[in-house]
Amino acid sequence: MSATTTTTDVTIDYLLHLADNAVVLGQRNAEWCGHGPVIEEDLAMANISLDLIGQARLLYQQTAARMGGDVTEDTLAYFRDDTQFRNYTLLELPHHGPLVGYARTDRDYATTIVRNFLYSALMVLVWEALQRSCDDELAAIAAKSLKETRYHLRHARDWLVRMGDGTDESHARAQAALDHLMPYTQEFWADSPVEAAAAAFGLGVDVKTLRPAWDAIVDDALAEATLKRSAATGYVTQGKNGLHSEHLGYLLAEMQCLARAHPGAQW
Amino acid sequence: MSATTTTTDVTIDYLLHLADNAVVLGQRNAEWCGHGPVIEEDLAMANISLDLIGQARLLYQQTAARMGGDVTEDTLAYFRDDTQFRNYTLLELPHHGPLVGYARTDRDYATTIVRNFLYSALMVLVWEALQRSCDDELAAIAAKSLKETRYHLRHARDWLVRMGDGTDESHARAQAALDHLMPYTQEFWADSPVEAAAAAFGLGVDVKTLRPAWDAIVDDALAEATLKRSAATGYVTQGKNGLHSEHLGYLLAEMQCLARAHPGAQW
Amino acid sequence: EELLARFEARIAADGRIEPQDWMPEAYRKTLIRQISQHAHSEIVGMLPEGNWISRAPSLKRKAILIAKVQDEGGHGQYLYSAAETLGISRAEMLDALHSGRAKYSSIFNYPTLNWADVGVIGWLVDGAAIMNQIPLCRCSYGPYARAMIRICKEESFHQRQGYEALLVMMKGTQAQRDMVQDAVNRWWWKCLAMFGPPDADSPHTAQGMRWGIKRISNDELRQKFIDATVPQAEVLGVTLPDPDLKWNPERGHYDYGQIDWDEFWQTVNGHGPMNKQRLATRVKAHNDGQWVRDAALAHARKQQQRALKEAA
Amino acid sequence: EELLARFEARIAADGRIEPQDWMPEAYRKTLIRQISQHAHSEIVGMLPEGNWISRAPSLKRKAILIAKVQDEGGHGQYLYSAAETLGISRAEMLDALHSGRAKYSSIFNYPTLNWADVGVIGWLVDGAAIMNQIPLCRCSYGPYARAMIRICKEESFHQRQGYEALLVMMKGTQAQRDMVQDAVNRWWWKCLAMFGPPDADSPHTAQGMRWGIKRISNDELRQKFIDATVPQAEVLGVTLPDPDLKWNPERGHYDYGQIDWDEFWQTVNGHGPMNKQRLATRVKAHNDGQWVRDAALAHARKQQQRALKEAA
Repeated sequence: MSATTTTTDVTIDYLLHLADNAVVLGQRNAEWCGHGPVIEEDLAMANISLDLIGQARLLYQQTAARMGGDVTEDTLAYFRDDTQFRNYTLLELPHHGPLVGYARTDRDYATTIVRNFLYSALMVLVWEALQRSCDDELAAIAAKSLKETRYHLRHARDWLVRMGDGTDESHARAQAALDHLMPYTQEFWADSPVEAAAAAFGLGVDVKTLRPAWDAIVDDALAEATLKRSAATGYVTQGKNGLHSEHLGYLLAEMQCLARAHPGAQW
Repeated sequence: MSATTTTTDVTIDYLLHLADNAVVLGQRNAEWCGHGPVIEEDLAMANISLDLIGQARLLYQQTAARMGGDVTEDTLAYFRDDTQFRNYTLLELPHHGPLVGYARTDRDYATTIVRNFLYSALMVLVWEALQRSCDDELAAIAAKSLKETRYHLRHARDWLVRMGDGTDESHARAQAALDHLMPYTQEFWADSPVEAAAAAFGLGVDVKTLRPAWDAIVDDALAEATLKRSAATGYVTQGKNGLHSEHLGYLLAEMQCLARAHPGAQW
Repeated sequence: EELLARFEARIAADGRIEPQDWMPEAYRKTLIRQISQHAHSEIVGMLPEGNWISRAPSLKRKAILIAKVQDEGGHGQYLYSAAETLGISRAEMLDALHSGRAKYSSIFNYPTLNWADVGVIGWLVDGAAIMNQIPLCRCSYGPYARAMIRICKEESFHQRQGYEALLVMMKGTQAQRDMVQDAVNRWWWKCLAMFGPPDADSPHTAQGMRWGIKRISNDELRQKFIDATVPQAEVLGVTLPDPDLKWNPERGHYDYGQIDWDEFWQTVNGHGPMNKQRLATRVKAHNDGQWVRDAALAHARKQQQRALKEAA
Repeated sequence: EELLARFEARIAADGRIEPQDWMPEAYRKTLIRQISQHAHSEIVGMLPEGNWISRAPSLKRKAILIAKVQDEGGHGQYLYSAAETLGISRAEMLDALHSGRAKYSSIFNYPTLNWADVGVIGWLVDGAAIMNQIPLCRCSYGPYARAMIRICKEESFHQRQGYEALLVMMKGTQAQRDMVQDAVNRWWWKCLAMFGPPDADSPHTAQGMRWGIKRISNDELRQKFIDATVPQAEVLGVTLPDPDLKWNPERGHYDYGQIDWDEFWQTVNGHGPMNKQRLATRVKAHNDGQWVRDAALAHARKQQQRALKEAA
């Protein structure tokens, strides 16, 4: 963070972090459309994805307004490279266990549910706090997003409990997904100059202060799901600071291919 | 084929068909690199892929030379859309059974082997005939490619026999792959104005005349593999005429993403 | 006999049959076949458009497309519920789909090859579906009629959205216009075939008409669709790929060319470009999801047992 | 005793030990560990670069990359063969890898995040590997020494290709230059750590030296690598991300900053960014390939039985 960084720069970077989270997870969840385990879950994933894309649009629109020039929600989503994305690494992972970027395997619904649970448990707290942001537009987006995210959390939590306290297979799959994904939650609490600056002037929230509340949500759900809380240790990912996994490049290649093949076109 | 079509146009379209076949199958086979069933097969697939990419380069270079202007092997491979590709549909399919374009599942080596067998059985005949093309450059590429393709055919045939005459599981997988892919071979013999025109003036080969020889290669191998020849019936795909499956768009999105993100860059 | 007479009288008076009412077995079977086939079509129909969600070229279009595909899933859901009122379970219907005994609309056995396909499916495929479905809003079986009212309303919305997306593309670059024309070329004839074989060859029509399940013939609906669509194509600026298409002032309708019924029957009979892929994808989703459904059931049972224990 | 004396004399005279020769059990074990670890590194090392094959930005670079990754697989193959001469099977070695008992070079536990990573891996990672490996061409164990001669030749070729690819990118657009600098920033320190812990903390060095398996210490090799690389970086026009890096005329070497050994050990001990992903991918490939290997075995057995029957 250089001395010349203005609050506008921080606001832009902070909004991008929130928007990139929403668009990347929205993109992932929508992959289930037509492939879900039961129609109701196709609908639920579509719904969650729609909410997230909607959040991303509002946040990118705010960002674009502050950047000025020709920037639009779509230039931000479609014409930035992976190193410019500021989403949590957790959200870009494919719907399966740990494999390299160009491996191929079946999608696993337990991975999807556990990720949505871990992330929405954080975001209900983040949006709640951001309702009090000094930025009125962000506060308004937070209020709207909070309602949606409460539903996402309830949906994921209900399934986490069903899986954990369901069959032996579902328990094992949920536990494996938790073991795989929990280390990525370390990134939530990791230092980020943008988050620190945004919290400092009342735009953002100091995520570290939310940790006890997040722990309580997680522990409570895991207890009900009869799952063991996996260690969140080891490598701390840095997606929110622009250092991603091998997966984001593929996700964006697909997401952006058509828009980039027709630069400047209106849709 | 309009009356104004010149032999240069036909030559360009015919070379593109051959080149697109090679690049698309080369791209698919290389996906096994690091994921093969045994190191020797990683090496074999890499080798086949290298030969195919090499063939594609020579063919695209010839095409580019005849098109003139700024056209290069790379603009042809990286800056054409899927509807402009003229490869057989068979070659763009992912390494698994019949699923829609955005399904995800494990790669299946039986699909890979059966495809390589069906295609290289055709191409040894095509290259052999094209050694007598009236186009000296194409005849030279054919002579080189024939040697490589004989190896590809031997490799695929050996594995087809091992799988068919191996375990119950491998037999079932090979048969399923054959049942899945055989209908796509109808496209080999389907009408194509470009192929007809190319054959007419001695540039290309009338693929239909190769069918008995192809049948003999296939029947002989299937007999040794104790596999049942699946029916080649139903829908006749039209990739060579530019009408593809849902899979090519994804293949090209990945293959072209980096080149298209940096138009005009040299690598 | 008296029951049958009362049933027929109610139909003749344009009254509604409700689940608790007596109905002839053949009526019940016909409805189950038709409603479940319609439900399957909605579910399978999620796949061709779902293919473009990840690549939608703007966030607005991505959101519209997700919402649309979601609506299709929702339609499938109500239609399965409507069929369940006739005494069949969703599991039985899905089993019939997955084993190939039940059909779904053959239009979904074609691939979606460029982004404009999404708009063209909205405009033409949904347009044709609405033509087929509007008369069903007055169908004699109450739950089906009510489901169709809701579905038709949403489908009309999708149709307008599809058409609007195409208008924007046609005002865009040459590449965008080419995509639209390419999509129209591929889908036009297939949409005409959606109304089913010519009346002369259509086996189910007569009985369906008598029972108030079907109310307008295939050929009439097809003509209505063409008459409504040609002016829309003109506004859009696309060419419908039929050289024989022209206004016939004597008939007061557009004349049109020969539909390739061989291609239609080949696809209906399982040999279209995507029949295997569509069905195998649904079967895979169902099989891959078995453990998830099992988990929900097992958990519900555990919950119930715990509640019983506490109550005891 | 006499055998040991003869063995030690041969080593002292810089002679070669061959598979049929007597050798101390500890020497055999050390070699098996080192050669199989080296083989595993080649195989796992296919994954980071393999990640870019499908997206290589020109057909020429795609071909070069496929050939390179193929060479790595080939190196793995000869090294497994060299280790097999010491009385261990490939299956045992793979099992040790897949169960986490055997290690592979920790450098492959980092992701490849942009196309320039491919060039930088060639230039820096292969460059560091060659520094480590050239002394092994004179290693006391014959089959390993001969494998290393071939491998070093190919690795040098890869290193030049990687450097050449970076030169082209640095002469290109600003975006290309940024990619190269980003890749250098991410890989530089990790490459310095490839030479292993400082000599003071390195447990295997002394014995390895005495047995003619290791011939130059970690710190000497690291210094040699830095001294060779700094001028190459200058020609390329990239900044090596070490503010303390500068020529020390008294030492006749470049001074350099502190390596983050905590990060190194964390990754070695399984907690790098890609440890799980790399290993799980290899395990999956092996497990998914079981039926293929089984088929080959079953077919070979059938062939053999048929041959025996015919002979009888």
